[in-house]
Amino acid sequence: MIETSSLASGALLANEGGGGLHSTAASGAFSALWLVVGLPLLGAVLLLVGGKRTNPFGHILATALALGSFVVGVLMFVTMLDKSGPGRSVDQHLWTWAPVNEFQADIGLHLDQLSMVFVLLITGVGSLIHIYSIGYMAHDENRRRFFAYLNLFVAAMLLLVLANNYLLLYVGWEGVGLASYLLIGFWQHKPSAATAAKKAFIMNRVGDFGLAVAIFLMFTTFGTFSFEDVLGGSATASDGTMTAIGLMLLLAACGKSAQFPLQAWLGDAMEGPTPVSALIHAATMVTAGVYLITRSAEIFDASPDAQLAVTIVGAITVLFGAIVGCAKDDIKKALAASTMSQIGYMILAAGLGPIGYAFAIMHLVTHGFFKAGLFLGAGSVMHGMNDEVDMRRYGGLRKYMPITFVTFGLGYLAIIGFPLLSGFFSKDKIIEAAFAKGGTSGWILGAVTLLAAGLTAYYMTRVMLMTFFGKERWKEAPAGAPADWHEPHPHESPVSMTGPMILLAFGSVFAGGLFALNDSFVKWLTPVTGFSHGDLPMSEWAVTGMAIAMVALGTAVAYLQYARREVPSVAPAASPVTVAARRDLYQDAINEGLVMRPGQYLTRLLVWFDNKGVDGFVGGLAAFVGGTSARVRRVQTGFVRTYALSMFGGTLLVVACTLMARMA
Amino acid sequence: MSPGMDFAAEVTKTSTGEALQFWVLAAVALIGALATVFMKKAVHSALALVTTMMCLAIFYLAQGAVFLGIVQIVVYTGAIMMLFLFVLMLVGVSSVDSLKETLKGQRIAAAGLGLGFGILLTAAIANASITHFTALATKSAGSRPVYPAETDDEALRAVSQGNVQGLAHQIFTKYIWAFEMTSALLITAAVGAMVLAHRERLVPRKTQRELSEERVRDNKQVAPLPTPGVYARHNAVDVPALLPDGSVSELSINGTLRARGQIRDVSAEAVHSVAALETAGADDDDEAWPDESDAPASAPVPTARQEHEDPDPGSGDEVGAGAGSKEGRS
Amino acid sequence: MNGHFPWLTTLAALPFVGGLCVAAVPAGKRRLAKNVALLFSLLTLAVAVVVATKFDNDGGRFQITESYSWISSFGVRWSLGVDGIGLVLILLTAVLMPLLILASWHDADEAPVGADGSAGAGRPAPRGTHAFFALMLLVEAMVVVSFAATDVFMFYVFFEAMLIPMYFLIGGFGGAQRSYAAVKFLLYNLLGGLVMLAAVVGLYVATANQGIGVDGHGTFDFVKISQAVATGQLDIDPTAEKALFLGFMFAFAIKAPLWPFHTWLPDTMTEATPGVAVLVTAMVDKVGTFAMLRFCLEIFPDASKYFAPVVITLAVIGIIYGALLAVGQTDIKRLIAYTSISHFGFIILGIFVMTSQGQSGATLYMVNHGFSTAALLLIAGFLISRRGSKTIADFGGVQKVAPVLAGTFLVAGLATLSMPGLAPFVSEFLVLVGAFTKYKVAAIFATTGIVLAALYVLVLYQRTMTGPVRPGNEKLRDLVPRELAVVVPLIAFLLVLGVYPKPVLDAVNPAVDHTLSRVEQKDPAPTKPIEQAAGTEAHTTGGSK
Amino acid sequence: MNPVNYLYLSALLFTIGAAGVLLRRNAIVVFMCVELMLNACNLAFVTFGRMHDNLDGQIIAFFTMVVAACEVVVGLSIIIAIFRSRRSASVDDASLMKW
Repeated sequence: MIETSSLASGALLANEGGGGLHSTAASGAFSALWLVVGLPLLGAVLLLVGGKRTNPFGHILATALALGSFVVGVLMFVTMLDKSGPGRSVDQHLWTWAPVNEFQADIGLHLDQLSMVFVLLITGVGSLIHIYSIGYMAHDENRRRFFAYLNLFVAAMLLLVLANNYLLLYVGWEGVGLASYLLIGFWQHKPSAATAAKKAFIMNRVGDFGLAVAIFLMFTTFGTFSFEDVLGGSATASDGTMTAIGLMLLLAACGKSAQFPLQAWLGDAMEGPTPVSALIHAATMVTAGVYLITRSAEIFDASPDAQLAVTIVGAITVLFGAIVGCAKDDIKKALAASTMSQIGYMILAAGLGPIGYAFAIMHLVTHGFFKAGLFLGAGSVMHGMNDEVDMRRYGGLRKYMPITFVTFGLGYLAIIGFPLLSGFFSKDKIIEAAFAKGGTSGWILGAVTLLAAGLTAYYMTRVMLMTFFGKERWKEAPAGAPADWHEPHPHESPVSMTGPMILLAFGSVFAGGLFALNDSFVKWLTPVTGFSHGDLPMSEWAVTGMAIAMVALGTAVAYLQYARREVPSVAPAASPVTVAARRDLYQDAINEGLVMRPGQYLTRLLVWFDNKGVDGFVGGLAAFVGGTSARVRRVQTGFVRTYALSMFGGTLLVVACTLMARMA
Repeated sequence: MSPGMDFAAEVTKTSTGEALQFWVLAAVALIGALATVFMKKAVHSALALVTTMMCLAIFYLAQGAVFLGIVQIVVYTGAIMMLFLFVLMLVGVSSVDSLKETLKGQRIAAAGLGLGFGILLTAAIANASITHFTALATKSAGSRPVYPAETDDEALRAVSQGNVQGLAHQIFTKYIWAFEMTSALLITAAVGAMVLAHRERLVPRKTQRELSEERVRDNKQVAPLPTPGVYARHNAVDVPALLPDGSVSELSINGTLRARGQIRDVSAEAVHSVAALETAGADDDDEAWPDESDAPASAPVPTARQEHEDPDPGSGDEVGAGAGSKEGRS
Repeated sequence: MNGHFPWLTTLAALPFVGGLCVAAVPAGKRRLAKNVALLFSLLTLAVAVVVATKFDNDGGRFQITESYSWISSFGVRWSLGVDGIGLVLILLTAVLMPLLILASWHDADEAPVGADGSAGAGRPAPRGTHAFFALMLLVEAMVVVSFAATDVFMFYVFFEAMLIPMYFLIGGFGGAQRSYAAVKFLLYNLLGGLVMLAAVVGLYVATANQGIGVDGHGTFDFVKISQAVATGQLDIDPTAEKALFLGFMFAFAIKAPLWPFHTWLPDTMTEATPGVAVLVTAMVDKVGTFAMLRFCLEIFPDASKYFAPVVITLAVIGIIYGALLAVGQTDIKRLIAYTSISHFGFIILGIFVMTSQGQSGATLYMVNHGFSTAALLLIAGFLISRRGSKTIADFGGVQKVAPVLAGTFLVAGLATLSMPGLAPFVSEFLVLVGAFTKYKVAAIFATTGIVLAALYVLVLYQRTMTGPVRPGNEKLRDLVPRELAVVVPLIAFLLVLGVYPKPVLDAVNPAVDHTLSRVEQKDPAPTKPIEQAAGTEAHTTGGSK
Repeated sequence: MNPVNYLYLSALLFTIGAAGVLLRRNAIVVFMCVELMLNACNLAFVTFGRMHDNLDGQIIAFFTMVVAACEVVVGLSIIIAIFRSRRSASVDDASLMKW
């Protein structure tokens, strides 16, 4: 079933150290590459087609297949470590998809260092979350379906990162969107969940529009859309074209990664089950935009304008997410805002070019660990708190759920950039890179990232303090509580849930240090993304110092606000800025005002137009004919003599005409 | 004058007798035609049409179409027009058509169109002005007609034997198919006429017994219908009987006459004449007035009515048959 | 080519004979009638598969040809033959027909509701069932002939004759307003057809004048005409050519339907039974788009090029207009009808951009749209028949009570919104790529259609399937085996053609290339082509770092 | 005298007949006017035949007469049928033949 690609390695020698995707055909251990995607896909198909029959073992099967995919991924990784240089980049051509003359769409996989990182992250974190979900979803009657969707997601995400051309990437891209839709709307009986799912899908589609147009442009420009050819040829094409492609790719990334201005769906997406939020809306899917930009490094390198746009989008989103995160009382929405902000970091880094790509990916991976850990922790808290999400109804939970507290706390320290934890290394590098961009823009971006670091510390400390410290506010009944309200009994979650949290906490603590050690991560990625050291306008230590200072400042302010003072269990009135932040900076109002309402009016107008205008014209024509006939038929009086008269008139006419013709 | 015109003048010449006859009879025919259209009574129209047709028959004869002329008189005037008259009698001889036009603009349009058509036709004939008559010359010279199309001897012989033979030869040779078709047409027409005129009886005819039983059952007109008046001065059957209050009883008149509206109400006339008699009766005993009316001289008229309106129940047998048959008709 | 077994005539005759047999079944034996109909549709499918195996992708243009004299005085011949495009569409027809019969199993059991909504339900129609299935088979026969006809006049005859059984199918079975819909359908299509008739006659005269036919007669032979056009032997005056093109195009645009000639479709699809509605959109309308591709382009290449921008504009308007109107509908079937208008916009766009991707994509789209719209409409029909209402607002929470129905509906919906992995994606992408290489603005506008598609499908799904169970829906049954037997093959086709459309494309590509060569159009070359050196090494440059 | 005068007479008769058809309401009179028109035609035929020295004109006139006879028979029976059911011979009364 697998044809090996004939993409030969002849040219590889010429490319050592260079970017681009010059790869050998998959052989040996690599020939099992398709299994990475195939195993979870098989799981999804089996569970969906099998139906109720698979209920008893569905979750086990799905988890096993996800783990199997992880194992294959690790096998690939080990094999890849064995190889060196170009040998680490392999292609596997599966089958020809849709060939029409020049348009040669293939189903083919491509594995290199960049995708390897993603494969391990997706299958690793994905497997952990599968395990976690066994416990979390234990009592849901539709657990099988949930696991089917999870498997579908993993498969689609792996396809996204393993595709060897943009069209197949698009398939994965929409596939993860579909899985995300299904999982956000998993509890379909809740109208809010169904609406959130739809919203997410449609906003993603706006992004997909960008990706589609980007692919059209690639095809028109290069006559192909494989990574190899497009990226290889990107230096030769005109700036305008490259900028257009870059901006379209950015639009796609904005949709998938919830970047400004397509960020509005992420908060609502928290309607899905928490493992979903952890896997899809924190660790993996939302980072697809970063992958796309990093993967298309050559395109952005060829277009400084597009790069600038990327950094601007990233910078806006960093602050946007951070500000929103400061005001949210819903623990998951606060984390979602944080995710948005952190991805903003990555996008910003990716926009910096070769000085930032590797750090973007590094932050992506560390973020994958700690944010997944944080979400799982939040899920664990909700699990013990009757699915309460309002942090103002938490407090003092550290005694009741110690493992959750510790793992959540480690994730917290990692995300704020506590020295020597994962986030410290990755975020600090991004701040450095921002300054290293140079020029005014470098200073502005550096300042933004520093400010955001402080805000991150602030809002994450706030989450931590409101949840695990302070008074146990959940003991008193909320105002307007239903009659059957009963006090929650916080408890620690089962092993299947705490286990993954512990593992992710390890990742949160050590991954960054491991990656930073000897710049191993950067070196690993350099063959794909390229790397260059920027010139810092100051010493590295100064940047690190400033970052730590900002973090300390943010933490201190939060401490003063939420530890030294009583946290009210109902959100108090606040300044307009806070209100705005609570309402997501009016993103929904703006979307509704600018897009939805005019759209609704337009639709209504068109429905009217179709009925009265287009159909009305046709109907009017018919009515006109009918009316005319009704009038003309009155000529038919029924009196024979009238008919005779008209016949006689006709005869007269005919005779006259004949005569006239004869005389003429 | 060109020789052509000379020739035309020559060949279009006909005998003076024929010309005289034409001018006289054409006038008659035209008058007849106009009378057909404008006479109020249909019978008059029919008679006027007969006149016109007779004139045309004479024209045929004059133009050598002997057979057609006779046929025109025998078949057309004799048979077809008689048929018309029969139908007219069936429908009502004396009914007068109202010539008042009911369709708006019909009369003006008809007149206009007719005038236009007449002018057009006349102009056409005048314009086509027959400059090349081929046959009149030979005909006026007395020789037999020449038939360029038919040169075989038999045809010539037939024609030379006379008009009827010529026609017969043509009809039974050249036009045999058309002739056969006319036979089919005639048969179809005859059958069609029978079908149309025939009334299908949907229910069995009721016997007299059934009818009288029905009358009794419905309690409607149990007694015989009143008989019409019997004043000898009038057509008797069209004079209605009078009801006790002096109004006429239309029931006493035959249905057909009723439908035509041919009811002659003479009640007032009778009163009038009785009154006249009374004034004159004193000095003129010869005036025929029934003797019995003399007896109650005080109220002669009512008595007369009384007698008339109140038929003696015992005399029902006499009039019963008449009433019954009347009812059967209506 | 005669002398071989007349496969195509057999293929067309089978459903026709089947229809007669169904009609001949005694009145009481309704079940037998249905079984006979199903049997004949399956036989037709079998023959269609045989025809497909006999077709050689690398063979000549028209294959499996046959030709017999029909009306010799006008040179009309009974000529059949298929190219790749006709073949895949015939296969679509043959595959869909048994499914439609199965899906309509009970649709014609009872007399339909009267126009006042009163009479009907429950009252058996003595021969209604027989008539329904006989007419369905009759339509299939005519559609097959239309796809296989290589004689313009013959095509016209069947293109028009299709209206007769369709009229009775729409007007005899379906909703309360069905006779209105049927008359509208008939009048619209008849109008188009009559205009086309004039153009057909005009074409005949043109061929006669230029001596294409035999002995000074004209000809209707498509192959001959097409060749004559290509060689310049038939050189119609440009003005006349444009007029003739418009005559043909008008009929096809109504049939397809192209905006703004579309208003008959929503009424028809809303009122007809689901099976008949699928018959209309999936088969009968495809004859219109198919004919644009075959007749308009090849017989009138210059006029086609002249009018291409206009048609493309209308198509793009149709895409967006149909999608927006779909969003605004309150009736499920009407909504689906408007999605079809949007999709026909894509098909026509693909045909008239005159690139190989566009046209291959459009042909593939015809097939895929057949499957996707059939799945969506039939499942919606199953849902409607359970609830007895077409109004979206009456549904809600169906997912909870009938998960399989909801799940399959979602798959069908996803196919409609061109989810990658399902068949319509490939075709839609091909059309858009093909359009983009030549008409960038049009393609970008058309691409917004994918966003709107997501909107209308998901809004429909959300309102009907998700949320709390709305009163009146608690007792909805899930799909029964008969319905599953309809839905599963459709979804299987959607999946298979989504990941492996190559067999279809392989059959279609040569025909499309041929058409394009007749129109003298080439795909625009990439502006910066990547050198495809032998051995595929080539790709050297390595980014800028 | 020019025999064309016969034709003039024929034209006049025909016109009078046509006008009569249009003007009169009594079906029988209308019928008579139709007969008048037919007769006018016959006259023209006979005259034409004479002008061309040809019997065909007479033969056509003969056939016209036959057809006219048929027509009269059928027409009159229709009139009678109508009269029987409607008690009227006016053509205006039989105006059911409208929309």
